[in-house]
Amino acid sequence: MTNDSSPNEQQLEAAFQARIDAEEKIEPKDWMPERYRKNLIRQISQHAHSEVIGMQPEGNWITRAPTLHRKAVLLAKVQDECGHGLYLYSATETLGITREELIEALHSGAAKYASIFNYPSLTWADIGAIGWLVDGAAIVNQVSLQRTSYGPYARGMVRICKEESFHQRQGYHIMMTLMQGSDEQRAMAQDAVNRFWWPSLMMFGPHDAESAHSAQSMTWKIKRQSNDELRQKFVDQSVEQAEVIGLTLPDPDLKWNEERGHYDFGEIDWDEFNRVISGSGPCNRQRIAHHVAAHEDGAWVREAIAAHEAKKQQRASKAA
Amino acid sequence: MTNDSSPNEQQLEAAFQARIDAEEKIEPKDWMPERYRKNLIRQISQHAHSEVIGMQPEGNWITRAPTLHRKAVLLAKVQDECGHGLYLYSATETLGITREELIEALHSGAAKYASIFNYPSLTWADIGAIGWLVDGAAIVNQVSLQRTSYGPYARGMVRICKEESFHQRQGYHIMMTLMQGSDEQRAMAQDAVNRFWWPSLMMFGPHDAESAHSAQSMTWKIKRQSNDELRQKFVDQSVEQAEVIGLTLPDPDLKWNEERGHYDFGEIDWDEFNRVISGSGPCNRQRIAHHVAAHEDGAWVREAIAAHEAKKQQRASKAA
Amino acid sequence: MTTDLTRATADYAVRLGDDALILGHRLSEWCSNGPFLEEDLALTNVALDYIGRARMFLGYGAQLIGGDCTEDTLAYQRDCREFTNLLINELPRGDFAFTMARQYLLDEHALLFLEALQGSSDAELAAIATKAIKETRYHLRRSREWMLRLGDGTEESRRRLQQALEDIWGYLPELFAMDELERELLAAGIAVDREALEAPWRRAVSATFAETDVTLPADGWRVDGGRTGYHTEHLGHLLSELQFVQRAYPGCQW
Amino acid sequence: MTTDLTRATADYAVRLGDDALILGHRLSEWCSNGPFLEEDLALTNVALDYIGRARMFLGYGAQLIGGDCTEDTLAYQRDCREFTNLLINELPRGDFAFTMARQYLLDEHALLFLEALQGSSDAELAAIATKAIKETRYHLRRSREWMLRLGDGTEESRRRLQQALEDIWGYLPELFAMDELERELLAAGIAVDREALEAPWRRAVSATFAETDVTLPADGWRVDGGRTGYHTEHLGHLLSELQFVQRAYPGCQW
Repeated sequence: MTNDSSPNEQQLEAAFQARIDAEEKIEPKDWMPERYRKNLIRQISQHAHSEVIGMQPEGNWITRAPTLHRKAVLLAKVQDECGHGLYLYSATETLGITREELIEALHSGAAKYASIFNYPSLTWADIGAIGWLVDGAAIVNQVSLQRTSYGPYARGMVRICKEESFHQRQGYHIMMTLMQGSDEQRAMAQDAVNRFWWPSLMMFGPHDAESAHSAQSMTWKIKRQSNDELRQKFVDQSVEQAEVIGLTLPDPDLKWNEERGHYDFGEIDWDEFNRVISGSGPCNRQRIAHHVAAHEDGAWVREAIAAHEAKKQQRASKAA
Repeated sequence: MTNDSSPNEQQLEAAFQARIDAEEKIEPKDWMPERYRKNLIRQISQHAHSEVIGMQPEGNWITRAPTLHRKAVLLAKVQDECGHGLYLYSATETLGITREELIEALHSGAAKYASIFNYPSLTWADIGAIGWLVDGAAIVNQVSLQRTSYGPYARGMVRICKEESFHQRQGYHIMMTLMQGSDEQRAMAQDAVNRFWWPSLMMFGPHDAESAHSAQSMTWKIKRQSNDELRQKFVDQSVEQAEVIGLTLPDPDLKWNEERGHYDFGEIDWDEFNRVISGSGPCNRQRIAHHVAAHEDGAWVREAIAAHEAKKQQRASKAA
Repeated sequence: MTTDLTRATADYAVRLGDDALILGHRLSEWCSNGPFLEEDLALTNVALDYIGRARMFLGYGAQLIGGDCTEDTLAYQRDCREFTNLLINELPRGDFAFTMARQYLLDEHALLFLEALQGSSDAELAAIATKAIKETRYHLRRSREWMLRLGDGTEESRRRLQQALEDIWGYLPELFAMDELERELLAAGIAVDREALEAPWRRAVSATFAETDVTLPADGWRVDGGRTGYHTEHLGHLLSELQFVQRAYPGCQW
Repeated sequence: MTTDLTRATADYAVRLGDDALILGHRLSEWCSNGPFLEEDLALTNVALDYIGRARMFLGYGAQLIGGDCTEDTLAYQRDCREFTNLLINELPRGDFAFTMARQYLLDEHALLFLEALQGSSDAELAAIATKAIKETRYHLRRSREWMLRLGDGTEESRRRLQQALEDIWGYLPELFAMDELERELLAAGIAVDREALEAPWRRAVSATFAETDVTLPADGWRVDGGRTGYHTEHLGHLLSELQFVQRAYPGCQW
């Protein structure tokens, strides 16, 4: 892969890898291989876009949250996600790309976001399931990324993890309350788990053997644990959480494997995974169309700010 | 008033008045005084605009009608009103004015519509009250106008009256059903009557003595009965209808006057009447803004039709 | 009929009722919002026809279900996950091009579907089809004319119509999909074979758009789920509106 | 407090709670719809603050009303005619200029109102005011800055802001109107004298817009009714959304 690099570049890359191996953090001004930079932009911006697009299925229930307390908690949660999005866009921008370019890539489909957000939030229980399972899966991944090699990203993850674990507890609490409620509420909770369980497992990506970016990312310590390792961790913790409140995870193959010290679980429907990734998820088009529409509706506002700032500077320089 | 008319015009006007006095109908191609024409345009277009703007408060409940039967009936009713609007615009156009000019006058405020539609429809009972009282008042007026001197208008009224009396019965039936229902439903019905009673009385316009257009309109038989006569007729019929289903009309002065053979009733709040007419009704701005927005949103559709028609003609003439 | 077949027929009638109710609702949202008054009248008329169909289908479903089930308990007391309309019917009304493009594509389908349903061995379903088909022919004439107008009109109308088709396309396969319930009812001579409608539908639609400057989208993305209650996020909002009065004042007559 | 005064104070707290709840709802509709992400964050933050205020005021009102009344029964189980928020709060969010213009005009009012409410002889209301005022200062700094940005920005932003002011203007007098309830509570040292807020409010608002190219509308049309439950047609639709879950599944814990 480095055949076409100059000798100098080869030395730089060796030194770079040595720093990585020594668990040093790479900072924005440090030299880095172009592919490391590209890979990071892809990964961090995908993470940022996921926070932003994730506001849609959750925002869908803000106006219908069933109590004022739940409404406030959900608003605060979405606000946090908004903040994570900003934080991660900033981290991406340290790699030499602008917000506008990132948004263009989202709109054109060049950049991805977590495919889980292509599923609709159909009932209030979905807000519980998203908090419990989707944030739960995200945290497993993010905890691992707190030790990622790129400094701004690693520091972002530390901050984000704190808030996400709070969100996960809130989601779990919604599910618990529903499971203690009426028959209809319990059915609603179970239905949400039935719909969100498998897509949550898909959040960790393809099996290690099929993962396109994994090997290099592991070497560069952009990723610290493999997809399958992280997925297993998530399954193990979720099974116990589900049992406590009486939810059944929709997988007949799920059972404790004494030997492995982990839960075995069924095979993921990779056809569905690929179908959703490639645009036939229930909400793919809706999510992007919504973001595009809001962005276009806001164009005049952004122009107004720019014009105002320019006028202010002009006035200031005149006065000076 | 005819001082500045030429002798010829004076003769024409005398002949015209003679025809009116003989109960002949004036038709579009007949000679008519300019002020008769203007007056008719004002009155018929106001009537047309009222049908159209009246779609808004009723349309506001189509998506929320409490049963499928009621929804269908309400849809059919609004459809009728739409039809009346079309019919009346056509009648107005026979007087030499275009639909586009009529709509412009509505948007600019030069043309009026029935002020009752500046009140909001806040509950389902309002749909009952509008049908019973507002359509009820409209019919009293329209029955009288079946004998108006302008042919197209008179014929329009005959047709419209049939449908309106159907609407009034439907509205009354909604109120009756509510009054036979729960305490909350009865309170909802009474509340609607409390809000719509006085504005319904205002629909007949100022007292005869204060009515700007009345005297000339009576002579020309554009109007056939005075505002106060029609209002009295409406009060008399409504009192009895209210009693049957147990509704209280919100007027402490309402009582049978043996001598007059009519119900006495309290004084209308003409301040409110004038306030609403002059733009401070609860919904004036909303109604016009809604109509303007729909009209502007539809501009590209109207342009598409025009372009398609032009292309079709072009193709036809090429082929010929 | 066996109990199972009765229950399946009831579910089938409810599906068709849900389709009509939800589309009728979307059409009714145009009231006072049309591009000109004639079109307000026409759209209200189509909405009314669909609400009428909903009443016939849901009423029949309720009758088969029995107990205290009525057209109104079906319409007003089920939540999103229990509604079984096809997704295309619940999509927001969009602009006029979107509404008319959806209507045209559905009208072509409805004509074929109702023609077939007239041959149902279930006399009630056949009778409803016969009542509905006349109006559908009228709707189709109108919506087809709009495809020609918009597809041939201005650059803007063409662009909007093209965009509408792109946005709708992936929701169409659901119109032609059979599931276990409908296959069972088809075998019993009750249900329509949706798969058989696709070829004639494509021919009709292609013929119409061939008269315009609009290009039919290629098949690609597709979304379904309506029949299993797996809806878009739009339906919940629609129902909160549709059901408000009944939900806020339960147990009343209206 | 006498029973009458307690009930009046409860009504007053509910009014203020309704104001906050309905405005918070409108603001929350911006979630994922802002012109850029920072603004999504900011608007969500303001929405959250208003929902927080709603909980404090409605919670206090519920406590005074007693029985099984809670902040949630007040928010979720009253229909349109029982809500007592001022009309300005329920107007649809409109474009960004409308939302920010309303917010600025309300922020200036809220600052004055809460400063006065801090002096209420009702300790609970005074305490809520103290909690809310800090956030209001922050909101005001932000919304005022937006008036300068939009009013000085582009021709389009100026036009939109001007239009927003025209559309809002007639709903403002209600902010300064006292009715019998509030006069009685003012006499008891509990309520704020709204009439006294108008002059300082006008000074502040005039000063802000003097820095822009926007002209304050002349006083003319005016609409009120919120305090007596005489609302715009918009509120009913808002409530059908807000209350759906509680209405559809009554008697549950969430």
